[in-house]
Amino acid sequence: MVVFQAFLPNFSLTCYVQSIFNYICHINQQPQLMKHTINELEDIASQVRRDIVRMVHGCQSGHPGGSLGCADFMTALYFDVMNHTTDFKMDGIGEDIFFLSNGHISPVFYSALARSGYFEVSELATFRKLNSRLQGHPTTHEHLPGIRIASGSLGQGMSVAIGAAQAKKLNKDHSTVYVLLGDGELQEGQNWEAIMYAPFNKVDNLIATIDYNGQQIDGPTEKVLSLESLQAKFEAFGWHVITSNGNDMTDIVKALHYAKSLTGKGKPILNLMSTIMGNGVDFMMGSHKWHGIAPNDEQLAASLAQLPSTLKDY
Amino acid sequence: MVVFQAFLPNFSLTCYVQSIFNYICHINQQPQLMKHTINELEDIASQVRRDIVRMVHGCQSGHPGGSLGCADFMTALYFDVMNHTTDFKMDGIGEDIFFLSNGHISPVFYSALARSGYFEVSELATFRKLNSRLQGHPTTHEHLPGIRIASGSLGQGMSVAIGAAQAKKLNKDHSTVYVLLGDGELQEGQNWEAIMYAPFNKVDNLIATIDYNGQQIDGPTEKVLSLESLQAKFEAFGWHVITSNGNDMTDIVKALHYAKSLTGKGKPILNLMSTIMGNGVDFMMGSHKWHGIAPNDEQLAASLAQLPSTLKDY
Amino acid sequence: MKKYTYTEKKDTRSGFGAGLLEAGQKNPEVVALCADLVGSLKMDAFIKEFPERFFQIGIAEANMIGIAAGLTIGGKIPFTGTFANFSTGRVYDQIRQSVAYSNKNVKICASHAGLTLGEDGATHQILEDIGLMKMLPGMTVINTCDYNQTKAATIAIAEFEGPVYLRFGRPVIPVFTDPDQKFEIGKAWMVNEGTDVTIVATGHMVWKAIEAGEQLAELGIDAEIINIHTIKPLDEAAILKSVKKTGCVVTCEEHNKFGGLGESVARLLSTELPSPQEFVAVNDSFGESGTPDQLMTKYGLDTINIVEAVQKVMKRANK
Amino acid sequence: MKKYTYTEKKDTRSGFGAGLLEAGQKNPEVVALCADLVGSLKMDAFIKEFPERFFQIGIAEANMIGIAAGLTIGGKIPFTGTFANFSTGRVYDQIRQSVAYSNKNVKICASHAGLTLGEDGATHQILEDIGLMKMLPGMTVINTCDYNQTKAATIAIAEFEGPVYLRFGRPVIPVFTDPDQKFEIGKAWMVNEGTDVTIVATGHMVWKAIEAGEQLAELGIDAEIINIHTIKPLDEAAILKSVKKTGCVVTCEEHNKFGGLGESVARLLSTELPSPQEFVAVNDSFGESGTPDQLMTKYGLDTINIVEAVQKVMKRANK
Ligand SMILES: Cc1ncc(C[n+]2csc(CCOP(=O)(O)OP(=O)(O)O)c2C)c(N)n1
Ligand SMILES: Cc1ncc(C[n+]2csc(CCOP(=O)(O)OP(=O)(O)O)c2C)c(N)n1
Ligand SMILES: [Mg+2]
Ligand SMILES: [Mg+2]
Repeated sequence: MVVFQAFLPNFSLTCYVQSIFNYICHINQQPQLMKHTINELEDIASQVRRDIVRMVHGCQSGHPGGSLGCADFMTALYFDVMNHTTDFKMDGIGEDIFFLSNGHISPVFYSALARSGYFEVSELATFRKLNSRLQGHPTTHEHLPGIRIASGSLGQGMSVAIGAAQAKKLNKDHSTVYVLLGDGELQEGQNWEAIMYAPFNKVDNLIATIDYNGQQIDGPTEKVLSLESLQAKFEAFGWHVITSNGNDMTDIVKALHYAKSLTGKGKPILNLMSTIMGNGVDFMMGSHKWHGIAPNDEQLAASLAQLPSTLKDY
Repeated sequence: MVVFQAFLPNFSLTCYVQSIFNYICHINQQPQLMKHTINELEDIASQVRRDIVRMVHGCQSGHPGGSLGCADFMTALYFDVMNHTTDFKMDGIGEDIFFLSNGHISPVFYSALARSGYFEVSELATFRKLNSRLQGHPTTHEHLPGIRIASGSLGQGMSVAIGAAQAKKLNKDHSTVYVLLGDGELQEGQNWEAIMYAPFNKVDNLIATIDYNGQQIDGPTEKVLSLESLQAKFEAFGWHVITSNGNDMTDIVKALHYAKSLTGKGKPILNLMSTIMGNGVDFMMGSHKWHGIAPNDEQLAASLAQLPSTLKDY
Repeated sequence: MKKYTYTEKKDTRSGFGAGLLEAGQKNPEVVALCADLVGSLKMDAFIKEFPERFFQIGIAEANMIGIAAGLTIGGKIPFTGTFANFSTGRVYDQIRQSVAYSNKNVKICASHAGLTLGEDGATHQILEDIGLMKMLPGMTVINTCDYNQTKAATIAIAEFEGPVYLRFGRPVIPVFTDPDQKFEIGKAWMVNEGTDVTIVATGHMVWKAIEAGEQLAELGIDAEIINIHTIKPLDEAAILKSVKKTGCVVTCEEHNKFGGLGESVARLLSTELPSPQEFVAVNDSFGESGTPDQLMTKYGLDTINIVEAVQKVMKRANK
Repeated sequence: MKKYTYTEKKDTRSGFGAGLLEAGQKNPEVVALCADLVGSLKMDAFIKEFPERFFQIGIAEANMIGIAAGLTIGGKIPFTGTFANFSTGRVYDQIRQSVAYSNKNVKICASHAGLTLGEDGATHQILEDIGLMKMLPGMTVINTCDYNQTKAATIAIAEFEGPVYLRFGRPVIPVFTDPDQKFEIGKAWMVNEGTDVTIVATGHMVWKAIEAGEQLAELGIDAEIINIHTIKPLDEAAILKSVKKTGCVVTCEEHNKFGGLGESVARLLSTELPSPQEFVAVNDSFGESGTPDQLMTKYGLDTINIVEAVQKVMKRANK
């Protein structure tokens, strides 16, 4: 059992003190008290990226683009920001919990879970293979530790996260619920039902992050169906919006701590996180083309050459 | 066959001239060239209201509240604003067409259609009765002239109207598509898919009106799930928003002509129309209680006493 | 024919409302959600007693299913309430992924199912919901037959772990089952033992099957009547045992004949005991506006239709 | 056993793409819509030739169905394209009200149906779509068996007036039907005449049924193989005629055994000609990640499963 706690145990008073402290950290631009330095987190993220390309290569299917773009965020979340235990319990009572709504970027989720101790990293090799717990899209059906809901059909995770957050309130559990969504995913109407519901119902223990990479399957989001100003939209719906650079570890760590400091203030928090699809592998970067195809052997080698191995490959 | 044309035949050049003219009318605050005076339209609306309460009373079911609130709007649309013919053709090519998304207010739709000549007013007596073409919610299934889509399950009409508007564009048909939605209905996510799609795709031959009565079944919208500033939301999604008082005939006629003058300018138009649920019948006014119940005999008499008969009851 | 009587008529949805309140009193983890139809779903008593355990979602059924799934994660037992159409077809993919595939302990409770919704007409009268829900692996599908059974079922599903679809209706109908019954999920209820024909009925059709049984008795036909309140998992043993004895079956449901209980029975028999079967069900059409009784007559779901189906199926079985 | 051969393997979705292009060339009213899956649906050629007749909807399937319904009003013939799950369960109520009940001329075209979608896993592998669509009054439901048949069907449904669900798949499979065929909606295709057993197959299972027929022939069993490409309206006459001759039937579909083609056949036979039937179908479970072939084997949808089902059903029929 591995226990991660970003700061102190999360009780309400300490929590409050800590929030203020976080906020000060944020404005000082120097997140403190982390178990890992920024450099260490960057190293972990590099390993996560290696895992992603190797997993996708191993089964010749899956979604490297969005996964790579979110590697820094997932590393920050699982290795620094969330108060969580890898002794997995479905109810997650007393800990921060995370939902992946854009389930197609499962490789980054699986790597973050394995690397932070939820299950053996060797199991990453089974990704998308018959009888694996690491299904193409995350599922509870195969009882993989760390997964609390199935996703893959887009647009459902925000609602689930709200429900989990409201359960925490009923349980007087002051920990936080995180959810990650794709930007293209926001075209699904169910999100807007949830986006309308959360502020009105003061779901302020929820931090939603948008993987704002400007890409979806058929092309750049602004060509397929532009989201225009997401900030304006979320604000018009009553959210507290912060922005961040999801591929700058310092910034994303800072933003997530700041977001946490905003919980409990009556509003849900939206972290509009700019990322680059395929980040970390030069020839995959910035294009929707690598949304959902696997590298061949050569491309794998070229990818790995750009990504230092830090925690040993599985 | 009855032909209504608000102004001139709707060809592009005249249309353009007319738009400017409309706009001038609007800023002069004096809508001109109407076939009916405001007084005449108000009289028709009174008859429409009589029809509504009589229909709902006749079958002891249905939705008087929203219907009464939209009586002025539907009268303005069918007797003044729309260029349409009652010689019903499903494709509506060359004419303005209307969709009712909040299908539960079918009584006001049926009355407006019958009173403007689509079918015999006597048929209003069959509302919600077995084998009637006037189903509880509007349907094409029974081939009632004037109906182009079924509604009743909320949230679908905006998408349908967009499709019809895009078909008009493909057909080089410069007429306008109107759609009416409930305010509570906007809680349905499909609307937001449509609201995101229309501006990006320049569906600027579409005028959507919200029946902004602040009520839904379980109570005032602001208690059930507040919509907060709808204007801010629609604007954040890229619509041209105008506001109107849907229970002031002068204002709603003016607003609709103004809305029409805004078509063809690259943006869909949203008419945020304040109404009072139950408008015209004092004891039904302003409460969600009359969303969906029928008056008894006494209540019917009390209602009719407040509403002058102008075109003869069916 | 065993005698069934009733002293009052009640709507099954009120049985749900009463059961929900009691389930809520028994277990503090029970919570309720509604999509702007509190009165129709008879949730008022629950809301009054447990305001903080009620979630008003507004007109957003997809969000409701997702929130319910999320609530289970924190150990809650959510009961969602809206009309049957908006409980199933409107949110099929949400139920599929976030509830059924994720095996979440959500109770999807659906009122105004079938034709007996009445005047609102076809957009609201879903006749496909049993089929929709029975195709989902892991889903339990229940359609109760009167107030008491609905109340008992509501209490029972709160104690059962796993996703459940509970279907009930709008009109008042005879209350004829035991007020103190214990509801056993998946266990058919033998309404009447008989030898000539098996009548399998669910929901509002059970009382009509009893009426038909009485009329058939007068014609000298001894009908075995089985109430299949749980359509999934289907009590296959009970049906097979009965049809083995009678040799023929009539299925009765307020549903399209495609995809529902009738087809489940046909499948079962085709693989175990091919037998003549007749379907008392809607003949693949939408409903329409009218009173519940008018519609049940027009769409062939009346007592007389059961009687005629029995006569036809027995003839086919050479009886 | 009639000999079927093939020289190439292609995916049925490419047959759709080719058919869509040709339908678009034939009729200027044909338009296409897609929800961010243009490449998967093979719509590129159509879009290239008719950019102004293509509507990119983004990831908003409900809106896509509504827009398609609206487009029909102006006389267009819209073909919507997305994966089978998002074409049906995701938008069931929208199809129900705005398309089926409104009788709009929308062609709902669905790729990646069934287990053969492969590695994406259960959230994407719908096994209930045939059941979903067959329950809608007025809906025509088609599941084609190879590239050529899919192409022909796509062209045929453009000429047919009314809502259609067209189901096809992702993997490459043998192309064995006539490239110049005319597709007749609702008319079963007699793949092989035989006397011992009727095999009714749809979609990807047709080629497997042919393979099974060959293996059965070696065992001395003369199987009649019928391709039911149109599941609704079902060619009841063809099935009844065949089962009257053979006395038993095996249905084969890449679908849950609940609610699909198999149950439609069971219903038909139960009312007309009760006969032993076996189901080659997924046994009420979700799928999972794996290669198409692995999954077809694991979930019992292989040639061998058809052979075994035939042997079982013939034994049950005392043959
Ligand atoms: C309901 C639904 N519709 C369509 C899809 C197919 N799909 C998978 S990923 C994707 C694009 C998602 O875009 P975005 O959320 O921006 O993710 P990114 O491509 O940036 O990783 C689509 C359309 C799906 N999984 N679910
Ligand atoms: C999808 C769907 N969910 C629920 C309903 C039930 N319903 C009918 S009207 C209504 C309230 C609608 O509110 P609003 O749009 O504001 O209309 P108003 O009450 O003002 O007439 C509801 C929830 C429905 N018809 N469709
Ligand atoms: Mg993206
Ligand atoms: Mg309202």
